[in-house]
Amino acid sequence: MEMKYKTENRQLTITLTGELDHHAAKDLMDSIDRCMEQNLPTKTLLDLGGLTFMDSSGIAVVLRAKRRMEALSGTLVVVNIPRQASRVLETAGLGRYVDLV
Amino acid sequence: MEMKYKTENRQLTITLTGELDHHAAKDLMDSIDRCMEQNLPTKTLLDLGGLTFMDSSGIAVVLRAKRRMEALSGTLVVVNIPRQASRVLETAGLGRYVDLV
Amino acid sequence: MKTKCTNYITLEFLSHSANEGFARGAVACFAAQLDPTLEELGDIKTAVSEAVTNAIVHAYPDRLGKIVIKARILEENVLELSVRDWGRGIADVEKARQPLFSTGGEERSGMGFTIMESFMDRLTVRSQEGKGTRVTMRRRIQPRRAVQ
Amino acid sequence: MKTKCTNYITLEFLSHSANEGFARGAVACFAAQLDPTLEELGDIKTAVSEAVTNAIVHAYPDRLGKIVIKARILEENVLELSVRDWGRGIADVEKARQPLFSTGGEERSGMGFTIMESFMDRLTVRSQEGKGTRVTMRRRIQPRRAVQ
Ligand SMILES: Nc1ncnc2c1ncn2[C@@H]1O[C@H](COP(=O)(O)OP(=O)(O)O)[C@@H](O)[C@H]1O
Ligand SMILES: Nc1ncnc2c1ncn2[C@@H]1O[C@H](COP(=O)(O)OP(=O)(O)O)[C@@H](O)[C@H]1O
Repeated sequence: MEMKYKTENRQLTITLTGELDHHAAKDLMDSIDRCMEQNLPTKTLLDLGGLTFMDSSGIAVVLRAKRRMEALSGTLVVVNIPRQASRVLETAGLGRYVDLV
Repeated sequence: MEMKYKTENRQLTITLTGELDHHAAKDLMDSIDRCMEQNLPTKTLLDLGGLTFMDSSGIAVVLRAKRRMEALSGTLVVVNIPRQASRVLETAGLGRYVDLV
Repeated sequence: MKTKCTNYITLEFLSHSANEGFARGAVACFAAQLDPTLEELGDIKTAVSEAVTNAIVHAYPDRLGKIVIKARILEENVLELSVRDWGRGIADVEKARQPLFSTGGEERSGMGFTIMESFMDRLTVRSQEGKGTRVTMRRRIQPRRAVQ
Repeated sequence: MKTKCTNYITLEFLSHSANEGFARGAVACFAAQLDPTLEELGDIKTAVSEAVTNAIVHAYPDRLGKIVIKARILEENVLELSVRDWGRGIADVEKARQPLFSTGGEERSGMGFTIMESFMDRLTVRSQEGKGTRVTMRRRIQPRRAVQ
């Protein structure tokens, strides 16, 4: 699991690569929190294009990122969702709560 | 394990893809035998470029192909050897008996 | 129903979270014998990951414990998986299987069983408080014509 | 020498040749925790494949038998593997370990033990005729700095 980010005009883009499971999720949540606190974005793009695997631990990561952005009065959009991760997010009906592109 | 071949002017090119282990070797040896009998090549190129794994079972496959070509008074050249397969062939000192390119 | 088993494996490991990747990867290596599509393999890995994570997080919340996975290939291209622990157990299995139900913290979504259920053809959960849990899943792999 | 084990797994399976791919794949999924290079991982998969093939071909030449692999992570990034069978056993281990020695047919090269020895740091073979064989191998994975 690797996380990279870039920021431009208070838009934060977070890119994830590797396998997102429970083992990876806790550190990842902390990293995303810190990254948002430092950059205070008004919009965050969470780019899942590099994920080779994601289980329901990813749902918790997305929901937490969404809540953090709401606390900053900003928005979260999840982009480039690979097929396997998208099946997990769809089964959870996450599209009702979060912008999945 | 998948095997493909093409033939041009009695030069036979055999291309292997996948994992070459003991489980795959027996069928593969039979397929190579049949292919040589049908095409009676004077030269065979054994292309290992598509192998994602090979163990010592591959040594037996190469040596057998070499003997079959000798029986046809032809030659065998092994080409496009991936790094892992090449470590196996080198450890066996196969370069002394077979043309490895 | 009696079903003939043509091949099986057993995996045993400790409830280190680092072993989640091992468990789903090892099962995928075994399931490869059934020549699954990438999507079928992804479904199986996801279901294994959910069941193993539950054993790590919920069965053994404050200690390391043993987890055993058995995978069998049954007739008609069916893969059967069981994931077993000797941990805390589940008081009310029916309630635990509801979507969104979770006793975990903010890190859990409560969607584990729901995902296992919808990614596999069949899910059975047997559990006894204080004794442990066994989750059994089946998935039929669509037979494909060999390409060659 | 006592060595602390930080994590372990056990794999049990039948001597179907189709399980060769499972065995090396599963061990590779476990070894991934040590963050090996592709080359180190290739060496480990090759050694496992040789030991497992020997159990399938030589230990149980005319029946299916049980094979058990134990993998442990020891201190200082060392992976220890043991591959065990309850098959025919080896009468003269020293002779069997010589390069090119083989009791197999044209399909075997007699290079199995030589490859295990040169791809791993250490190889031990314990065997008893009629009782079975245990091959134990160690390989230290070069520690790497995390990239991130
Ligand atoms: N192996 C287990 N041992 C003990 N309790 C479990 C086990 N698996 C599941 N549970 C219980 O069932 C609940 C629902 O599980 P699940 O649907 O996977 O969601 P989550 O893991 O996200 O909480 C868990 O919160 C836990 O209380
Ligand atoms: N697990 C085993 N059980 C019984 N005999 C074995 C076992 N492993 C190796 N042997 C014996 O040792 C010989 C040498 O093994 P190896 O170097 O791997 O070469 P190969 O497998 O190609 O014959 C084998 O031919 C066999 O006689």
